[in-house]
Formats: sequence, C-alpha cells, structure tokens
Amino acid sequence: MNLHEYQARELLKAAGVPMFEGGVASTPAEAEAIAAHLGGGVVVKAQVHSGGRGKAGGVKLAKSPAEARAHAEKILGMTIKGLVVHKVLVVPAADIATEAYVGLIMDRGTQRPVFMVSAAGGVDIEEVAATNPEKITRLAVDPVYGLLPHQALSLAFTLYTDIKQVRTAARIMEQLYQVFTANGATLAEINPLVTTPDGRVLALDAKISIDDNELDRRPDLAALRDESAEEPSEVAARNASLTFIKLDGNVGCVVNGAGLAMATMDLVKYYGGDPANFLDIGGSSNPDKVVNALRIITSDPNVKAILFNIFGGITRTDDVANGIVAATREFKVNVPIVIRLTGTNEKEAFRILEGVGMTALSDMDEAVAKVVALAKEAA
Amino acid sequence: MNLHEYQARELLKAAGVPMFEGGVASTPAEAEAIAAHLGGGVVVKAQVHSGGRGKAGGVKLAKSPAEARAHAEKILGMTIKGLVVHKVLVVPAADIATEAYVGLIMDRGTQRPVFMVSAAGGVDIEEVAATNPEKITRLAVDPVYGLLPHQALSLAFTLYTDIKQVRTAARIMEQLYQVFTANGATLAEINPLVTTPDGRVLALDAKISIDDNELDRRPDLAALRDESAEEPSEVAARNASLTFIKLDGNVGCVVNGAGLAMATMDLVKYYGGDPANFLDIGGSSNPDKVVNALRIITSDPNVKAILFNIFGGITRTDDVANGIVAATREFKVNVPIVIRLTGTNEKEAFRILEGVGMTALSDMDEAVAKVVALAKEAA
Amino acid sequence: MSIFIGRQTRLVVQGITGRDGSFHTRQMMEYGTQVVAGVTPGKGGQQFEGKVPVFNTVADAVRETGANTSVIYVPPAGAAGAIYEAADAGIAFIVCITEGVPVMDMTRVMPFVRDRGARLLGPNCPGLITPGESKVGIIPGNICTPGRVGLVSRSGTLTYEVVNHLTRNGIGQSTCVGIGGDPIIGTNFIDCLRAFQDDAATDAIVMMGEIGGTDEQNAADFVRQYVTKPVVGFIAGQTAPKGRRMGHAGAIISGSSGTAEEKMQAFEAAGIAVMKRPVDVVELVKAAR
Amino acid sequence: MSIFIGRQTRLVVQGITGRDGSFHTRQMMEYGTQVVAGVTPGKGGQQFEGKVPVFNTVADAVRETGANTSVIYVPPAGAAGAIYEAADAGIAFIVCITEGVPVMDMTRVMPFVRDRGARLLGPNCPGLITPGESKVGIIPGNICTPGRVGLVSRSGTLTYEVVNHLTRNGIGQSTCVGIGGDPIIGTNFIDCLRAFQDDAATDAIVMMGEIGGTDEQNAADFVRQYVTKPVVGFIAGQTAPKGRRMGHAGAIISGSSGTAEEKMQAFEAAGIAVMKRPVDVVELVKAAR
Repeated sequence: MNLHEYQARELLKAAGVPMFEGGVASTPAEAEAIAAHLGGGVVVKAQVHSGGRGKAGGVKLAKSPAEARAHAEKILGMTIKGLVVHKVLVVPAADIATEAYVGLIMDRGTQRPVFMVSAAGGVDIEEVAATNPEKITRLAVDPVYGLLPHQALSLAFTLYTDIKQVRTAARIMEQLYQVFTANGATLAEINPLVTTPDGRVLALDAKISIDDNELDRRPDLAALRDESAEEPSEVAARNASLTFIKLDGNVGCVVNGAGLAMATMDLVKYYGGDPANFLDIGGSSNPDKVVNALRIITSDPNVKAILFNIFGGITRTDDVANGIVAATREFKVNVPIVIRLTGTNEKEAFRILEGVGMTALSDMDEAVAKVVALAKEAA
Repeated sequence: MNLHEYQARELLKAAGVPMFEGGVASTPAEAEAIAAHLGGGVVVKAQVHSGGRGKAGGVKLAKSPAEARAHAEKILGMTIKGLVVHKVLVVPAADIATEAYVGLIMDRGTQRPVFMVSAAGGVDIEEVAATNPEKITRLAVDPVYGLLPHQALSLAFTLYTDIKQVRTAARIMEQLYQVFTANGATLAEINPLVTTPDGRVLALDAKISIDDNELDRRPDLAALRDESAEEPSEVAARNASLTFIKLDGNVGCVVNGAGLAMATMDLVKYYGGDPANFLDIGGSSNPDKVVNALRIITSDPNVKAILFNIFGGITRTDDVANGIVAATREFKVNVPIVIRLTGTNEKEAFRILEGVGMTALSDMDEAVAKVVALAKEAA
Repeated sequence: MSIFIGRQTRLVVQGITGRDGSFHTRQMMEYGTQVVAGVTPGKGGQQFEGKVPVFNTVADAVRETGANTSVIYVPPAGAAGAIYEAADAGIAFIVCITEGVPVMDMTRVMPFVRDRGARLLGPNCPGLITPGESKVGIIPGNICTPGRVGLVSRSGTLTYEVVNHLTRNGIGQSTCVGIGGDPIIGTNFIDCLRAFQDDAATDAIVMMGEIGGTDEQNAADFVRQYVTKPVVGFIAGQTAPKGRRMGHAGAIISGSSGTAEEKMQAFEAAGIAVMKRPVDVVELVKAAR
Repeated sequence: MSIFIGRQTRLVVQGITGRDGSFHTRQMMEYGTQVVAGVTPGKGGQQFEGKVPVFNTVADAVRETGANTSVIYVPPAGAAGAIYEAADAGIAFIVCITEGVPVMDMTRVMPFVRDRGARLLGPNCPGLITPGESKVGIIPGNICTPGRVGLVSRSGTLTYEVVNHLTRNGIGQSTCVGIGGDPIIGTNFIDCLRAFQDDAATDAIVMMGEIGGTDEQNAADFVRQYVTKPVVGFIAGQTAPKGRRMGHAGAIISGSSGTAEEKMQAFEAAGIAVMKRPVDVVELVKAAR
C-alpha cells in the first residue's frame, strides 16, 4: 500500500525527521490559507499515488497565497495517470543548497532492508542507478541488530563533510530505519534530502510503501488507505479479500493463485483474446468470495465473457461451485461463463454445478479457447 | 539501583501486566483513604529496599480502613534493617488460589537475560533454588531476538494447564521481558504471580533493579531514586560520582579502583585494623572528587585515621595530590592522613604534596600498617 | 530418492486442529505421509483422528515422537512464531503454508532458521510432494505420480496445472516443490536446482517462474554454471502490465528488471527450454530426455 | 611470544582526540606500541601529534593502515557503538577501556563480536601489556618488565599493585591482562588461562579475582582440568559485607555463591597457590617455579 506524500511526512515527522512545515488542503481556499500561514513562496503538490507528478503539472510554485489558491484550483480534480487528485500538499518553496537521496527498500536478494544513499538526489534514483551506479552507496542492514550508529554515520559521510550535517543526516537515517521497521514498510525514501544555504539538513519529499501483510495487525496503518485515490473496482475487490487489477480487455478471469492467474491471462492472449482483469481469489476460498468476484467482474461493461479457472489445492472446488451457484441466484449474470475446475473436491463441485444445470470443463486450454471464442462472438 | 515495590508495579502496569489496584501512602490518613477507596480487606506494606519486610513487621493485613490507618501509623517511621520506612503500599487483600514465581535476571554466565519460573512461588526463590532446584525452570533469552512467543508459552505451560491462564501468563512474561530490556534492568521479578479462585492471573508483588550504568542516559529512571531510603553519606558519595559503602570500622579508606579498594580493606584487617568504609574514586579522577571523598569520610565520627591508596593508571596521582591539598585548604581534617601514591605522574604528585609539607609513601603494606597504628593510637 | 522429503519424513503439523490444518492433515495421512504429531497449544494430550498425538509445543512433539519435519497451517499473526518454534525445537525442515506473513517478520526469521541449521520452505507456498512417498503441504496428491522429473515453482496452482499435464502424459515426478511467491522465502530456485542436480532419482527439471525480481535470472546463471541435467522453464505474467503487482510481490530493488521477456531470455541464454503455455511442458520434457 | 598483543599489533585508537584517549595514546606511543591510526568522526584527515593519521571511521583506518587491534576510549554512551564499529571493520582484537557501559548493550554486542570472529577485552578494563613490546590501554608501562609470568585480573589498579611487586623483585611478565569487573565481558579468566597455557613464553600464571559471581570457581575448574603451568591466585573482598555491591558488579544469578572464602577454597582445591596479601605474589611465584 502506497502512502501519500503528506502521510509519509507525518510518519517521518513523528519519528523526529526535520522538515519544512506544511499543510494538506482539499480545497483552493484551504491551500490559500496554508500558504498565507506559511508566508513567502510555496509549492502546491498533487497527492496521488503516481510518479511524474511534476511533468503532469501536479507540482506548481506559487509566489503568493492567491497564486497558491489558483494553482490548487487547477490541480485539485485533475487526473494524473488515471488517478483523480483530491488533496494537495502546500509547503514552503525552499532555498536549497544541495539535494541528496536517502532510500530504504526491502531487498529480496539479501533478505534485508537495504539503504540506498546518493549525493545525486532530487532526480529519479532509478535513472541514477542505471546511468551512474557508482554514485549510489548501498548498505544491507542486519535486521536483528538494526542500523548501527557507525553504519548511519558512514552513510552520512558519503553525503556531507561538515560533521554537524553528517550527524544530522545519520540521525535522519536512523529515524528513517525506525519508521521503516516500525511500520512494516517495503520502501521508505526521502528525495531530496536537502541542505539549506544556512547549513540545515531537512527532508523535502518523502515516499513510503507499506507491506500489505502488515495491515491486518496494524489498523492504524490500514486507516491511512485513501480509497478515493484508487480504482473503485479494486477497492471493492480488496474489501472482499480478492486481489484484483482492472485491465482493458473483455475476458473476465476468476482464478485461484497469482501464478495461475497470470498464466491464464497469458493463455487468453495466446488464444487471441484480451483479459479484462487479473483476479486471484486466494488460498482459503469460501463461497462469498466467489460471489464478490463475480459481482466485481460483471460490473465492468467491457466484459463479454467470464472464465473461471480453478485448480483446487487449499481452495476447495466445491466452495467455488457453491459460490457460482449462489451468485447466479443473487444477481443476473448477462454474459456467458466458462468454468474450469479440477483438484480438491472436484467431484462434489461438478455435482453441485450439474445440480443447477451448469457444466464445467477440466482442461485449461480448452476452457480458455472457449471463453475467448464466446467473448469474440459477443463483441 | 533498586526500585520500590510501588515503582516496580507502575512500570509493569504501564506495560500491561494485570494486577490489583492499590495506592501509595506517606501518612496514615492517606493509607486509610486508599483502603476506604479499595473497600474490603487490604494489606499495608512498608516500602524499603530490603528483604524480610514481613518478618520485620512491615507487612500487615487490615480488615477495615481504620485498621489500615493503625497499621500505617506503626509501619511509617519504623526501621527495617537500618532503613526508615517513609511510604507504605496499600493493596487489596487478595483471594488467592495459587502462587507462582516469575523472575528475569541478567546472567553473567550466559551473558543473557535468564528467566527463572517456578510454580512454587510466594516464598524466597533462593530457598527454592537451594532446596528444590528442579522446581525452577530456566530459560536464557537470546537478546538479539528477544523473548519469542513459543518460549513465553513454554514457560507458562510449566505454571498452568488451563490454556487461558497459560496465554495470560505468557503475555505477562513478554511484558516483564519488555520492562526488563526497555529499562536496563538487572532483575525484574513478580513474586508471587497469583491465580484467583475465579481463574484470573495477576501480579501481586514486584521487584525491579536497574543497572546503574543506565541512569546517565535515562533521566526518567534516575528520577525514581528515593534518596530518603538510603544512607545519607552514600547518597552524598554517589552525587559526587564516588562509589562508597559505609562500614563500622575506624580506618577511612580512599582508593582508586574497586579491586584495590577491597584489597586495601582486606589488608587493613590483615594488619589488625577495621575499615570504616569502601570508597572507590573511580577511573578518571579529578581533584574535586578527592575533596568530596575526604568530606564524606571525615563526616563519619568513627573515623580515626584516613588512608589514601592510589595506584595511578588512568587516574593521575597529581590530580589526587591536588585534591588532597585543596581539601585541607577548604576544611579542617582532624584525623591523621596516610598517603600512598604510585603510578601515573607520581613525581609531580610527590612534588605537590611536598609543596604543602605533606609526605607520601610508595608501599601499600607500609602505608596500611601505618594507618592502622595511627587509628589505634587515636582510639 | 527425492529431495527434502521422502519415506524418512516424520511430520509434525503445527495448527493441526484448525480448519485448514485438519483438512490437509487428513489428506496427507491418506496420501501416506508419516504424520507423527500435531501441535495446538492447550490441546496437548488429545488425539487427532484417534491416531495422531497432539502436543502443546513442538519441543514436546519432537521429544515424544522424533518428528524431523514440520508443516505450518497457523494464521499469519502466528506464522513467524511457529517457524521460530520449529527451528528452536530442532526441526530440520520446516514448511510454512501460511499466506500473508509480514515481510518484516521474515527478515528476522531467516537468520534464526539459518543459525539453527534448519531449512525453511515458504512461507505462502503449497509445500512439496515426493509422489508415492510423502506429501507435506497442500499439493493434491492425486495429480502426481512417481517418476524422474523434478519440479520447482514460485506459484501454487500453476504447479498443479503443470504437474497434472505431466502425470496425464505418463511423466512421473521425483519431487515437486512450491517455493512460494513472497519476497523473502526460505528456499529458492537455486536451492532446489542444486538439490535436484545432486539427486540420483531426478533426470530432468521443470522450473516455473514469474515476473518480478531477479530470482529467475540468478537461477538461470546457476543452471548455466552447475546444472548438467536438462531444464525446462516457464514464466507467468507475459501479459501483465508494468508497475502493477500481480498478487505475488513483484520487482522491488532491481528497477527495470523483472519482466517476463528478460527472464525468458535469461532462460534461453542458459540453455533452458522455454514453454509458451503450461501444456507445452509435456513436449519439452519429452524432448529433453 | 605473548598473548593477544605483541610486536605485530597495529593499533587504532577510537576516541584518540578525547581527554583520556589523547593522554593514553601518547603513553602508548612512548611505550613503543605501534599506534597506526586514530578515529574521531569529523576529524578525518588530521594528524595526532603530527604522526598518527586520524580517520572518520574505523573502516577507513583499517583500509588505509592495516590496523588489526583497536582500543576504545569513547564515553559510555558511544562505547557499544564503537565496539560494533571495530568488529564490523574486521578488527580482530578490540580493547574497551570505557567504564559505565550499560549491561543491556553488552548482551547484544557480544554475539555481534563473536559472529565476526573478533575478540573483545573489557569493557571497563585497564587493557593489557606485553612488556617491552606493546601496551594497549592504561596499564602504566614503567611498572612492568619483560619476563615469563602471565597475569590476568578482574581489577585494574590491583593488577598494577601486583605487577609492581613482581617487577621490583626481578620477576618479569609475558603479558598482563586486565579483564575488567563488569558482569558481561568479552574475555574471561578461562580465555586468558587457555592462552597462557598455550603460550610458549609463559611459565607461570597469576590470577587476580574478586568476590561475586562464579567466574573464579569456573576458572579453578579449568585450571584443574587443563592447566599444567603453576598458578598463583588472589581474591579481593575477604572483608566485604554480604549483600552489598563493592564497586564492580557482584553475584547475580547464583544466590549464595560468590564469597571470597568459597573462591579461595576453589582455588586451593584446584592446586592454585593462594595469596593472603598482594605482596605475597612474590614468594608464591618464586616457590612455584
């Protein structure tokens, strides 16, 4: 789960990271009031889960509160990469001497949180990584000991020479690490970490992503989710414990398991079709999940045919069959459904479907070829 | 540093350990009010840093608030093992089904915090350790991982069979471990951990000792020190960064280093004398420490002669000499002083002392024999 | 022979009395797995299905039954704790089926498990099966058949799909291992490739990868350098849009790397025969032998 | 020969620019110790006494100077961090002079140091000296003289007292080690006894113990089982009252054990000659040889 910049700022601020004061506005009037309170020039920044906000016109400099209001007027409601802007962050236009990058990411390879630090900040770090990898210092932190003081100091020495700035930056890295581990982040970055002409070290922009698996035990973090910033069908899916990603095709897919779901999409494409979504009903299925999955998929007007591809393991195919039956009783499905079921309790599942006059297939290729053909017919 | 029972209770309570409500009283009227508020029978318990409070009459059962007041009247101001009682803890007289012991100690051998848990609680655990060691379960906790859930559960299973009680006890052990590590304790124990007839698990009495080395970085813990519960000369010594323990003899000792200080006391005894104190001026001495040391020792009317035994290493003997000179200028010392100095900067030290007409010896046995003789003369 | 499990496996089931745990324990017992113990705190002393003793702790189970392998079906909140417990009790091979274990927990679990010389499979994995001998986890036994092809996969149900094709076409398996799609897992492709390479009962290897990360590229490197047995590979997610996480955790540190194209190229460069569809496994394995 | 330090020692001083650090660095340099580097963050690039380069980090110092031993004079709040840094930089032998290091810090420092294969001496110790070759710490060099008696002590100044007696009476020392009186220390009596037993340049061993804990009893056991060289022992605190902590940390877990009587009995039972006074060391060592 990605946090908004203003949410990331709040977590870092609570941990003691020094940063410019600022405020979040949902209306132009609020933006103007914050700008007036801050005094001087401000930056008005769109709060959406997307990179390239600046290029899209979502980040604007304002010399006066009135100008801040005007910018907020334009930015609020605009669409950046398909996401509508509902909030803007208003922060002082900083007088900047240097810009550095400080990031912390959960690394699969070392199985540890890894710091990436570069004096070349303020730009896309992936670009620096691609073009000037030697400008990035990496440090894998042993999670049982945490970031040790000398490690933080060594990283900070790669950014600054002045010992006061070095110590401040080291403390910021310790605070960033603390925020990262205490909140189960997969990414936490400050970009840029700036110095001002008078020598202060401050975080200017922040980005934090939280491991979705943390949210069950951390209602405080779960509450940070901004559903208004997401695709409504994906929100509905998540609330039904489904993993769902909307795509542009017309073949709705209901699959158990992420790998099989991707392979199913690939096979739809292979047979000349176009998947309308990725949808994984997960491991421990129950009939309700299936009902919800069908409800979400059928609400997409592009969908012309629906494929169930279920290979039972921990998922019981009889649960899925019961869910299909329940769904078709609860609401009308106007597009054809092709059902492929095999594995755990498959005999029972076939019996259930036959009981309501539905049939199921056992072969994945056969089912995919069939659903693609049906979608084409309907299109 | 030992905490009072009521202070230990507060730390455990803040960590979530379930316990009976209670209150601390400094006057009989306060004790009566707390008892009235609690209702029913109460126990009035002297708050002193000493074992055997019960045997000394410092723990009394009261059936009514009036009786609680009467008990508090007797207990407040009484002396237990040389310590005056300034506060009493008033807690409900609990209806107890079982009593267990749960303790956590910093163990030199394993270099880890070690749990000691026994279903035979409510009594002196050292006695259980001596007579029925098999009744105590020990577990050394790996401090880099902390107490793991299954370890807490395993310990709890040695106390109870009912899974609800087991889970509560396991949680209490996790909380106790948390209090232990978060506060730099060397000892944290709940004795007894009780069950009530209706099945609740609660901590009845608690004891916590804090590593003195933690206090510099933890002013919140340092503030828990109750100087009224200590020997005034020891308080003065500590505030002057000296390690001082008052004894009953008449030879005052000022030594650098704990080992040499003990060996000096042993040697005083060997030569037929009796040490008046243990006093270690520590490693990085400065003249002020010496002035304070002399002030504390001379304030003991038993002291008939004073021995300085300083072997310079990180301690500079010239600092000590300067301190002796400064002290004798600041206040009058009415007993003879025998000075033994050797090691770092000893030539300078001898020169300083000679400058004010004092002499020093180089040999420890000679100095000790001399001071013992002087003390005998004066006695 | 086989890898990780076989007739010698003596299994303790952590969470044996839960919904999933009891269901799959019955399935494992039916399949012939030696389930010697179960663990549910507070249910120590009971019998599961009148046959398997239940203990309060894994340590008790190991002491009383000599269990050497454990499988974990407890909910996510307790999964890391269950792994610690198994490793601490001396279990040498730990299989964690549980989905949704916080990644931060795993960063601390892994060094603990390694320090105790144990191997972890998972979390969030379907387990493994050595057909005809033992199954640990949730892979349906009926779709497998004994044979000489080793299979390793990041996905659960996709594994079943491929195994099913093999079995229906008379190609048996030595061991099928689902390593799981989580960012931090105990046993990876390379561990399994090494074990299959060293396993006298395995003639060929099928490797099922996905988009995201660089594990498949690293595995391809390993194949090029160390594996002499034929390897057939698949990458799921060829049609997945960039920048979205498709259920399993995707690319995190490696920036642009992690696409299906890249991975399939790495496979081909390492001499791994690449399937286009799951069903292709049959022809490619036949051709490889 | 000698134990732990000698002519091969290349020392980095952590906290070289502090009051104690600079004072004792000069003393070590005068004694002939090869002080190759100092560390004070922010003073990298400076020279100490115009001779010793100062670095921002221990890693820099090791890379530039090949330091293999470090000595720590930083204040208590930074001492644990300094030990981590030295071990992380590959320093093999770390001597921590600092007094007042929280015990809780040490519980985590010790496994870290051990995992990196390093040895820690201290904290809260006077360091050690191999007379005529190298001194690391604060033991006054002028009281020592080269010879064949190894000395190990829990205390600082008491060590000086005993070494002084030896030197004045013409008995030289191979190495004198102060292990410190803290509850958790990196190198204990047994480590030193083993090293002296294995050291061809040591003929006899002097061991200076204190009341509290069971380290001396364990050491006596070790002497009985493994040490063939003569050992002379002392226990400070014969007159200390029970239940009070005499400066150094006393008995913690072992209840009644830790008295001087007990320890002296353990020494005698192990064939260790026991001194009554520090000065007795001279006659007992002479008699033992």
